[in-house]
Amino acid sequence: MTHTQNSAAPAPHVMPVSTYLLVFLALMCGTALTVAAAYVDLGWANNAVALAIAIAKSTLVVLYFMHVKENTRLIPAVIFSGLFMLLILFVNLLADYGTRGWLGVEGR
Amino acid sequence: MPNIPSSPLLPEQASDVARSVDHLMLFALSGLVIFSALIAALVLVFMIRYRRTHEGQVGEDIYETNPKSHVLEIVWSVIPLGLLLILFGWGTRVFFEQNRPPAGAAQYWVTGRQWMWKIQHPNGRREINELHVPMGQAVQLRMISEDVIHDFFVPAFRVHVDVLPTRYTTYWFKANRTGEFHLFCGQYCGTEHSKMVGKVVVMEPRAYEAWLANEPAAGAVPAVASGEQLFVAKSCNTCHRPDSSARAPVLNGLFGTQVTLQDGTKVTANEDYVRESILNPGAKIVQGYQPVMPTFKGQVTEEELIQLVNYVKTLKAPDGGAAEARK
Amino acid sequence: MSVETHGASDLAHHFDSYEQQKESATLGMWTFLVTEILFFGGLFAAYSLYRSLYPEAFRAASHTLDIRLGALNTAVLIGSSLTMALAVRGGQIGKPKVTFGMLLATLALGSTFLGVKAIEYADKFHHHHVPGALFHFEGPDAVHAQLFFSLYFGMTGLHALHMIIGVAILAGMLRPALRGAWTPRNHNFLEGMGLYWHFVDLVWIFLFPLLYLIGRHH
Amino acid sequence: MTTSPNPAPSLEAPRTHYLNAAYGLRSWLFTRDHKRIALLYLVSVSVFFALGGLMAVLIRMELATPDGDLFQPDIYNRLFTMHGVLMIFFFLIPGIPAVLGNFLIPLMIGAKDLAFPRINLLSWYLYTAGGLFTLWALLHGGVDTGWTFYTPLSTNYVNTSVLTVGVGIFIAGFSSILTGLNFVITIHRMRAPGLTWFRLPLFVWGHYATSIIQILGTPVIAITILMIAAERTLHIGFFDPKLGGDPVLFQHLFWFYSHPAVYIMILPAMGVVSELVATFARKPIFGYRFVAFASIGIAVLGFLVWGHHMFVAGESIYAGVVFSVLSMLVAVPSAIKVFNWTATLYKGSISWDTPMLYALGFIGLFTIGGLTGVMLATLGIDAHVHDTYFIIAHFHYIMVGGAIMGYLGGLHFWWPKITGRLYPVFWSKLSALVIFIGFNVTFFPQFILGYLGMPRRYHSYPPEFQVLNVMSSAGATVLGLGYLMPLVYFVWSMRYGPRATANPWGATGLEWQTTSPPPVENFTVRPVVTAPPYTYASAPAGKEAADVG
Ligand code: HEA
Ligand code: HEA
Ligand code: HEC
Ligand code: CUA
Ligand SMILES: [Cu+2]
Repeated sequence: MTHTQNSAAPAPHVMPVSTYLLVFLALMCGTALTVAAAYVDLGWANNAVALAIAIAKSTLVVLYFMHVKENTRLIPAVIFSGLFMLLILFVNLLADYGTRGWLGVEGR
Repeated sequence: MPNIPSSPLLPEQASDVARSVDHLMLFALSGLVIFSALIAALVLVFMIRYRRTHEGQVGEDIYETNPKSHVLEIVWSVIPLGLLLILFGWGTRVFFEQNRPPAGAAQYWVTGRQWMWKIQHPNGRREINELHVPMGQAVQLRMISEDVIHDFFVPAFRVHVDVLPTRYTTYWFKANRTGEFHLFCGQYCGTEHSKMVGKVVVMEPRAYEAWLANEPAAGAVPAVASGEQLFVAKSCNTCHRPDSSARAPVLNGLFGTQVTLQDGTKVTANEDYVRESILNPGAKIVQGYQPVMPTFKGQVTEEELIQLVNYVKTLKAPDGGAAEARK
Repeated sequence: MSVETHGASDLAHHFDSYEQQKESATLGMWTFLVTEILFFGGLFAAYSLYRSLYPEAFRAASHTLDIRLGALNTAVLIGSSLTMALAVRGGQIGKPKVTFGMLLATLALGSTFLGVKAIEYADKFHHHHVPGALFHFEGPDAVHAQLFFSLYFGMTGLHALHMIIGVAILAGMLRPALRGAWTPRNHNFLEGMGLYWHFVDLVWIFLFPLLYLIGRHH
Repeated sequence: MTTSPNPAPSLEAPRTHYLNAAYGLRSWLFTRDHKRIALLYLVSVSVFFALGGLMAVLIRMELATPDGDLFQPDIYNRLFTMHGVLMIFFFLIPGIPAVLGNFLIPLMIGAKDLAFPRINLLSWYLYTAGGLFTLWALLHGGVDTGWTFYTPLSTNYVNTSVLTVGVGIFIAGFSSILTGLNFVITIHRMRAPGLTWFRLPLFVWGHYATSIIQILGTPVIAITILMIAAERTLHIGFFDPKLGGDPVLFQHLFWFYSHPAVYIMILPAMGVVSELVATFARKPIFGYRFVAFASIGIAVLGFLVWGHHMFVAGESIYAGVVFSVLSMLVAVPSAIKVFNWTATLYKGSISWDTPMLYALGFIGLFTIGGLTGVMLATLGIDAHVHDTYFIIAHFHYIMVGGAIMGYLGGLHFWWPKITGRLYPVFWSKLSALVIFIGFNVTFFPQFILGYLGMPRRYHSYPPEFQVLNVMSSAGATVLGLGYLMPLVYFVWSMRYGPRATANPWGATGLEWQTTSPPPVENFTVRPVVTAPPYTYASAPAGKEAADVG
């Protein structure tokens, strides 16, 4: 944690415009794909596919548009701590609502 | 007046479950006393023994120098953990005892509202803020609220259960002694929460029979039409007639069976299901039927619902087999 | 996050170096976005729960949404993310004109999104699909359909609120952008705004399939 | 933590320091100095404590008789609701972090300020705005939902100022988020050269863990409040059974924040106690890393246990089992801390200064409060004592007996640093004793009351509970007097107290390496750290008696 050099500015990593355009194209394709997949009957997998595409899209946004690919490892840690808490919220809610009625006693 | 607690430290024990809870509590309490005393004693002894005697004196870092330090830390992590898991296991066992009614429990109904308890006995007898029960009989309360969340709490039975406006919850006990016991509302429910109190009167079975036979004064408890009357009055029977032209499923023999819904999932036809079918018929549609049943939300009170649910429960399949009767 | 400037220098007095200042700003912004994840998370949790409890009602209610408008808005928002990224790039390489132009484009696309959203909302009002006293829904399970619309308005409304805030900030950034307020050495504010904008895009990437695309194959 | 002073900094009380660098209201209201902001917080937090305390006094007066003859039930319900809201959201959650943490974290890590000074000031304004909303609601009759705001009572059945208070809490929540955010970034990015993670004082570790909870938990209560507001005003249903919602979901979302929030209240106090124990035993904390990681462990595990507030609320019995066992696990890191503090005392060089007395009070009362928490996490026991006075006693033991003891201990410890003045020894020791006694007389009887079955939030109660209630009310009087004492002598000392030197306790820690009070920029020479914390063996020993009375 030494910060001695007072004036030296960090050279920003600059991604080429082409990278941004490629990511943009991929995101558009992803959108088209989700819409298309929604019209195909995949049973329970419809939800899974929609979510998987959304996750893939957001990964692209996070890595490229939001520069996480070039950041310190701390940033992903911060993001995952947030997602982890969200996961806890979902899983523990499921633990309640998913097991209601198992005992066969109403209200339990 | 309910009995004054026999000991200043324990409320009356009026069920076997209450005794289980007290034993569990005693175990936990001894743990608390032992550990608090241990820590208090150690702290005081060290404070006195290692009192600073002269300025400039510094403490001795025993952690780095003593290789056993880590062992010590492991020990005082693992021992509490072990004790905690024992407590957890025991507590869970007691909790199941508190929540799983035995087979053959008598069915009572409880309706909570701001700020009173309305109770209905298995034979239809109703009372307010009082619950008379026979001693030695397992009693199961099926509870619902008309407004906010309440909570049925009898300290002598050592159980709380919330009373929800959305679905039935269950409270059970088997009183093992006669007497009068406090009934409290254990969940804050608005202005008169502290007045939503009553009593549970445990009687000898004989005395209970006599009490039941003794009709209450007219008007003491507002009357509710019986389920059979309601079934006609709300014109359920126009569709759900065993001889109807099958616009709607026959309800005879329905209760307790598995119902197949439109999307293929199965649900058990229990009290909650019947209640929901009346209040919100569109939520679960029976396979092979159109969603034409109107909602009765706002048209029947919770107490009337109880009558209807009870009535649907009594509708037996004409010739035993539930399944055939419904096809 | 905002840059703590002190006097004429754009290195705040309590930082030792630009690097430290930049890292603090980035980490701060990300931490803020994590709180946003959990902020939306409460609604997502409610949504998932109710949808799993009342799938049929949710499907029926979702079918009243216009999938074309939803898809259009998704495309608009992704486009605005691209322009925003390019605006930040303009700051990185010290091209104020690029930054200005791209911010303007982002602003325009963001406003387009809000306009389309307004059309959709108006349509909901028209059809009495707004929860409340006037709510009306043809379908077997209107109560839980209403729950869907509560969540629809809650989630898209909160998202739109974020968009409005974002658009307002973008508008305020145009002049400084032209003046060249963001340099390769210090463009922390621009970068932070970019992160915010992409985050809002991310939320929509999830909202779109969750709200518009339920069981469309039926 | 020794510094290798390049040119040795002068530790004479400076001519200008952060207190006299500028004068006038403006210089305070627009300050960006973390030390001044901390003092702003100190004042506002104390106001809310006094208000909450006033309500507690009224509650205890009402409960001295069983009949409910002093107030109408409506008034009583508002009293305990506002008492809970003020004490939790406006006193204890901001309390230690925003006052002591704000003042000390930059000093302890050798920084000039927090990473975002303006956001720090913004936090205070948000907090104050939230507080004003709540006070405004109070003047318009307050709220009577209980601090837990359970639906559908809060959305459909009461017509008090739920919305105003909700907005107040919402705003104050953002203040809390921003404080936590500021701390995290500061601790990550602003540490002095040589100050590695394992050289941080445990106070900083405690606040780091607290900040994690503030950042990850608070947004969920914020959105939940918004949902309540939408449901109340616009009838957009989320939880209302009439609109198809499930009120139990509200409880889940509420406790997802509010259980971790109890650790927001206790972790900073634990950090304070770690500092006190090390300083007054003059030796390193036994098992520094264990204690540090225990803080993080508590913060993370704390997110997994919220369902223990809902064991009897219609939650599935199996979920109850899961939440019960997880709650047991969270007790383990707490136990580690208590044992490690105790072990630290062994072979220490222990002085009985006032802060240490408070720390001892903390250890004892927190242990009892925590162990009764473990009882509550035991399903079979909670089913009986849920929502009785046993709960009230449990959390007052932790929050009043634990957290406030820690807070007062910290104030007494750092007061010379904050103000540059010493307070009277005799009175301060007496206050610790009076508070300890008053506290136990107030809240111990409530454990018994609870097990006997006296429900909480009861404005009148069956007469057989009176004896214990009278004891509790009597104790509260003593407790209130005890709290008045520091108020008086702290204010007194600001003007008349003798001047303190830079390091009156002979403590390690960077905050003691600068003058009392510190200069505006905290350090005249940038400190460089070369050793772990609490290395007393090599520290300049010698303490000047903080002696006046
Ligand atoms: C600062 C506040 C604070 C803290 C730190 C805690 C800590 C804990 N709390 Fe508490 N709690 C509250 C504040 C707090 N609580 C409040 C405000 C409520 C009521 C809310 C309301 O309804 O209004 C409440 C309610 C509450 C309930 C719900 C009761 C009910 O409503 O039915 C439960 C149930 O499990 C519980 C459990 C615990 C546990 C297991 C801990 C643990 O973290 C405790 C861990 C500590 C120790 C275990 C002590 C130290 C250990 C030793 C000395 C070693 C020996 C140890 C062993 C052998 C195990 N708490
Ligand atoms: C940090 C939190 C905190 C603190 C510090 C306290 C402090 C106290 N509390 Fe509180 N309490 C809660 C949090 C807290 N409480 C919560 C969350 C609830 C639940 C609410 C609910 O159910 O919704 C509750 C509920 C609660 C009840 C139960 C009410 C009921 O269920 O019906 C009772 C009853 O005795 C009580 C008593 C007390 C007492 C006697 C104190 C004493 O420690 C207070 C002592 C302080 C003083 C007496 C003030 C000191 C005086 C001054 C500093 C000077 C003032 C001077 C000037 C104005 C110049 N509290
Ligand atoms: C207009 C005709 C109609 C009326 C009136 C009506 N129902 Fe129904 N009911 C139906 C139909 C059709 C179904 C099956 C489709 C469904 O599940 O909604 C049904 C389903 C049910 C079910 C679930 C049956 C099963 O097999 O699972 C119950 C229970 C029920 N009704 C009870 C009642 C009661 C009690 C009333 C009166 C208060 C009532 N119904 C009034 C038409 C009606
Ligand atoms: Cu009903 Cu409290
Ligand atoms: Cu808790």
